[in-house]
Amino acid sequence: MQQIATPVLLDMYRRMLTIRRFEERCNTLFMQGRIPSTLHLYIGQEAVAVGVCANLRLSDYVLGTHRPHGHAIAKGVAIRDIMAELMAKDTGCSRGKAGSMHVGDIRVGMPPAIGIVGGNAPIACGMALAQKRQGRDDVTVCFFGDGAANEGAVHEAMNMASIWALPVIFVCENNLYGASTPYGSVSKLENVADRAVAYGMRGMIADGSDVLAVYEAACDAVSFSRKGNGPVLLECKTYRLCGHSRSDPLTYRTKEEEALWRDKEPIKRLGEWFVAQGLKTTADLAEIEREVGLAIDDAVAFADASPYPLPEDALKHVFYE
Amino acid sequence: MQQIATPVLLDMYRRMLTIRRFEERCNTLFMQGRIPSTLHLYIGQEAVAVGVCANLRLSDYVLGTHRPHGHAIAKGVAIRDIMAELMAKDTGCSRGKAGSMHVGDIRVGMPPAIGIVGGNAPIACGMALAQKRQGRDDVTVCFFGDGAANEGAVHEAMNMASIWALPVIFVCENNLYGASTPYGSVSKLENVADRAVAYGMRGMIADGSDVLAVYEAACDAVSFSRKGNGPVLLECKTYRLCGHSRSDPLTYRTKEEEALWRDKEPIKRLGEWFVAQGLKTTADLAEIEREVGLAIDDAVAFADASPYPLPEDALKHVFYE
Amino acid sequence: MAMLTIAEALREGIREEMMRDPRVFCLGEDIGISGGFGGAFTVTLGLSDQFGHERILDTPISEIGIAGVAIGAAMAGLRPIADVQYGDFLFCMMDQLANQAAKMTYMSGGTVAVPMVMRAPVGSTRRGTQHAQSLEAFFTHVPGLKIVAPSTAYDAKGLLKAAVRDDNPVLIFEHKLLYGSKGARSEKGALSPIGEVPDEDYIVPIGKGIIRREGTDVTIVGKLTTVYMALAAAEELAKSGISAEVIDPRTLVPLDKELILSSVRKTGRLVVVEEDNKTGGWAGDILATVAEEAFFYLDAPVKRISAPDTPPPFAPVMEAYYLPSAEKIIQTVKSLF
Amino acid sequence: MAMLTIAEALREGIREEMMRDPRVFCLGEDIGISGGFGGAFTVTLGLSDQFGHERILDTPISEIGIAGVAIGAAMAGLRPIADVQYGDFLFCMMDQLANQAAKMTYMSGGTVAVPMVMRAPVGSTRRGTQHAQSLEAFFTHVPGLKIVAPSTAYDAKGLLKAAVRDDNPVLIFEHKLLYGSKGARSEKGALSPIGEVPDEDYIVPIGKGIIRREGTDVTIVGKLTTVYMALAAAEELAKSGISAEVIDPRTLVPLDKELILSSVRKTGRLVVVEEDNKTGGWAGDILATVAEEAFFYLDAPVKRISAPDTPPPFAPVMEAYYLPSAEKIIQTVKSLF
Ligand SMILES: Cc1ncc(C[n+]2csc(CCOP(=O)(O)OP(=O)(O)O)c2C)c(N)n1
Ligand SMILES: Cc1ncc(C[n+]2csc(CCOP(=O)(O)OP(=O)(O)O)c2C)c(N)n1
Ligand SMILES: [Mg+2]
Ligand SMILES: [Mg+2]
Repeated sequence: MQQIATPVLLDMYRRMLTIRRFEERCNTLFMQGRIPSTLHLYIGQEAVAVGVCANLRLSDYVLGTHRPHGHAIAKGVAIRDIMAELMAKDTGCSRGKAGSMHVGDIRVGMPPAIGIVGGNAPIACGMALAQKRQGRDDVTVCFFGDGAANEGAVHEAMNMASIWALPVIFVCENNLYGASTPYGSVSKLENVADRAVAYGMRGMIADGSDVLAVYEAACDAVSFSRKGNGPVLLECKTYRLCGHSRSDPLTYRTKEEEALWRDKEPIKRLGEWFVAQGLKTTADLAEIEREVGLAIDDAVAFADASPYPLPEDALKHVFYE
Repeated sequence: MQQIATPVLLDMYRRMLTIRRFEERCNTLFMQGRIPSTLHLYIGQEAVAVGVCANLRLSDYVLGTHRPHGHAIAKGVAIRDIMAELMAKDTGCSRGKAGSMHVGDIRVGMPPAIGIVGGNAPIACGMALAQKRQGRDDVTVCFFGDGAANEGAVHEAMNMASIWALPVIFVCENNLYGASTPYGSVSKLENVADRAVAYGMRGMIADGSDVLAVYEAACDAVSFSRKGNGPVLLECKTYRLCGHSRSDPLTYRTKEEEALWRDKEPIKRLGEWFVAQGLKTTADLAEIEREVGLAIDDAVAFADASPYPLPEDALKHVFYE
Repeated sequence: MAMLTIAEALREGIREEMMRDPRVFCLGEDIGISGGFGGAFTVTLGLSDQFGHERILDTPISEIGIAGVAIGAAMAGLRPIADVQYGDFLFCMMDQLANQAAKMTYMSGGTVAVPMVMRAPVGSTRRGTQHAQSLEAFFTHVPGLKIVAPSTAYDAKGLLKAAVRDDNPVLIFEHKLLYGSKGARSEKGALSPIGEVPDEDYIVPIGKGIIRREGTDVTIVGKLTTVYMALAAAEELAKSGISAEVIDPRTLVPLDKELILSSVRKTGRLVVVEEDNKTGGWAGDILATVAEEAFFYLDAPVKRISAPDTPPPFAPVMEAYYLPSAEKIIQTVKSLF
Repeated sequence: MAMLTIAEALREGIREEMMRDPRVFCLGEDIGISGGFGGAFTVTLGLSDQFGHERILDTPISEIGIAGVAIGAAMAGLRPIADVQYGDFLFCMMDQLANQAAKMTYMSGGTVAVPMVMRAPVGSTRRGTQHAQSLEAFFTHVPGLKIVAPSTAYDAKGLLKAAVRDDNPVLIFEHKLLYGSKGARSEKGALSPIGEVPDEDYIVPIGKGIIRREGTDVTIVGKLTTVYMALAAAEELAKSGISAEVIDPRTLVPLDKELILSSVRKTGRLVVVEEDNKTGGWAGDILATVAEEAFFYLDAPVKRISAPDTPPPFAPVMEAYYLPSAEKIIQTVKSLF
């Protein structure tokens, strides 16, 4: 662990916290009716997006899912732009056209997230194919869930990535449930990563509650792919400490299970480690907390002050011009 | 090998020969313009359908592919009805509505074969689910190719069969090519059967040129599934000793490779084994040959004598009545 | 008689069919998990308690598989009711529905039946491009499928029961804003088409439309939510002395064409309203049929009110612009006089 | 000027675009295997010899993957030309095309381009239900896709080149009977639309239709093979003193609506001919548009000649009944006078 540079560690802490506080605020705004539609929150899984994306460059790509706020913030999409999108404003990262499930910003290497479960995997292969053909040593990260693993699209994509040795890192966020459905009831394998062998692909497993573990595994996977060795399937064991969407009563999970995972949740864990290692004091952490809070206030203020699109803007951007 | 009863052995020989001679005749009729459209012949692969189906009952199901004549004949669809269908007659097994790629006869447990590569696999799961729910100890066999293995539909189906322990035997006919595309260029696995582990499913491999080997493997697989142990993926290594469809010049394969497989082709092989074992003489085999020829003459005569559908019959059978 | 929402009416319909016929079962994602949602819109809530997890079968997230299993099970003697969480995901199973389910009977020369039901929620409810589409037109164009689209609780239950008893694949398009789902799963902007539903067994025959309001000057055809918009518009138009007849076909395939044609022969004017995209939509097809078959009765151009040719936008202000409304209907109708 | 078949014209178009722009590449099943077919209908035959197997990329049989790879590659700066062996398999990749490719630009607020081409052969050629469908209507109904359907060698090359240079997803529907594929891959009953194709670079602009024959009494709109049927019918009708104008829109989305409307304003009669199923077909949509927008110019009902609502049958005798023909056009046109 010590080999991770302190600024990187700090940045990961700050980003995880940003995701957490951002989403908590989203939830409040949603309850207040200021965010329309539905929300899939990432609370509890922050270490995955952050630990993976800390290994990426601007020219690397990230493909997000229906639960993409964490992916977007980790890849560097501005929280102002995300918040404005959620609040359906013209300054949103999709100009109010797409909402929560499709946040992204191609300028930082994240196209609109895909709301069709598993639908991003073949697209990731295409982006990676382009990276390879263009002679860039860039990679594409495709996030997907334990539930998505059973989609045909994911199968076709993994096989293609493997036979063509594409620089794709398939990051499976195994949070034990697809909506209300337990992973164990829809797969006979203990690990999603065990499917890698079916494609002659490298498979890896990381503790998704430990951002350092994710970082290290992703570091390995990314550099493996960057060097032209082909794709990797990296499974991160994680848990969503929130409902699947909107006001999910969470009655399909036990309180014990939740408590177990709450105990090892990634942000507190890294904070405690900082203190234990003597890298930061609790006061330092409180200062980060304050800064993050300000940034989120700023994002909300920005979104609030932004205009709505015009009704007839609906007609724009059907085609690229 | 000795434990396979002689009548079963003889029946398999006769069926393989029937498929072979039937298709040779089809090819001639196609060249003469008496069979419209296109044909995917099964020549060389006879041992697979026959070795597998010799283990089935009437109430078991078989799902065929775009190359289904062998599956149909092995499962017991009348060659008269198949020939009439190929010749677009009203007496055809689909009443002239569907042609070569969709032959079948639900009365003998084979619904219309599916021309969409891999598209039959999820349907097989549904049929097997029904068998299981109805308390029958029947099984469903789903034939598919090495090429089809890379379809998303097959992935979804195998996972479902496995988690629900459905009585499906997925029989992969690995004939080394999907149309002109070599298996090795579209998969990094030596064996399609190696994918079974990705579903926690039992995988098996058999020599698809040896009907006795196929029979034994299938016997094992079928009884395993019949007993409620769930699905099996059985890969049969085989070769198509003919073009992919119509007049395929076969310029994407080497003559050496073809010769190699021609040497071990299943019908001659079983015939020679009969003689070597003293079970049959060459004269006996010639008699079977003659009988098969007569049956095929009869099928052609039947088809020839049959009427075409009326033009407006096109409107019938869109819905079930 | 009970007063039920559409979600409840569907649930009761499923329950009764499952009690009546042991071959009937449900499958889909998150439909039966204990403590779960009962499907994306609560339609199957509680049914697994009554029927168990074999007959309310939770599936992996595998749309091709769901459709294929429904098809195969139907072919082999069961009567599946499959569920897709959002109609938009039908595209994932399009091959199974359009190439397999729809053509199986034909390919078998009439010998194989595929008595399956696929339920799909449609409609734009602020979820943006991939969770808001209306899929009807894609499927009315596939011969071999029957398509129904209930707009009332009575019809929802009656059509569902008819669909389960039909020997062919039937797609039920349900509108998210019409479910009347309660509690956590209720939808913003939802209508509340709570209605009387008989306690005794009944079906609404597939293929029979209904006149929701009689009128003499213009025929307005709607489906799902746009039936309600049409009724509101008709109410308003009556104040201006325009008598609008409102037709709800209920079944899209086979269409009760005669009901529409005879109405137009009487009124001389036709407006079709739907929330789907204009080009290639269902509305256009009704226009074409009327312009072909009742041309000489028409006093004015036939008109459709549809969404423009864009994906469904997310922002409510753009979504409102995109969707039809009573206001738009009124304007269009008035332009015909 | 060279005399080329459509298959050859497409091949030359691809070759020229690949030579002009290193970002262009092809992908699909069996398109480049040495000694193979050059795609199901020989369009890419020989191209892998010239450009190598990286730029003529043979794929596994994975339609979702093919579409997704094309989309992603396009988003990241390449210009893929993807191929599906039979249009019918588009259903397998429908989600990628309808939910992803078509909506990506919109979902990105106009910042992401998807400059991809998908080529799909359509049409009934005695292969039965799953290899014979016309898929155009399913895709004209998806906002965000451009759709072209060339009926001559000149247009095929020109539209293909325009499609490759377009920054949006373009579907090219090619008709199996029009390819003019030679040798082993030729089709029974094929037309031979061999035509002059310039040697120098040109494009046919997407969105521009063409009048194939001028006339004054009736407008006949066709696409792909039905353009030829319409021309044959017009020839015949002329003998009976009926002057038919034949329009080939060439692009289905965006449609050259004005060309059709102005023709109908002149002739007062419209017949649209296609080989797709009637209900929900493309023909109906043209009828609707004309009945909406040129109603007062019409002297007779608008008419469509389509296939009946059945899957494409296999037996030639039923297939002939199913398909449109010059004869059917003549009859329909005459019924309008
Ligand atoms: C193709 C498709 N099927 C179903 C859904 C509905 N849906 C949205 S999220 C979800 C669960 C996804 O589970 P998983 O992949 O494990 O991701 P998680 O939500 O746990 O992050 C489902 C079923 C969808 N969006 N797309
Ligand atoms: C979904 C789909 N994609 C492509 C095709 C075209 N096609 C027909 S057969 C074939 C090759 C199939 O290869 P394989 O599965 O190995 O079976 P084989 O032909 O070798 O028996 C292809 C690509 C198809 N029918 N369906
Ligand atoms: Mg999950
Ligand atoms: Mg093969």
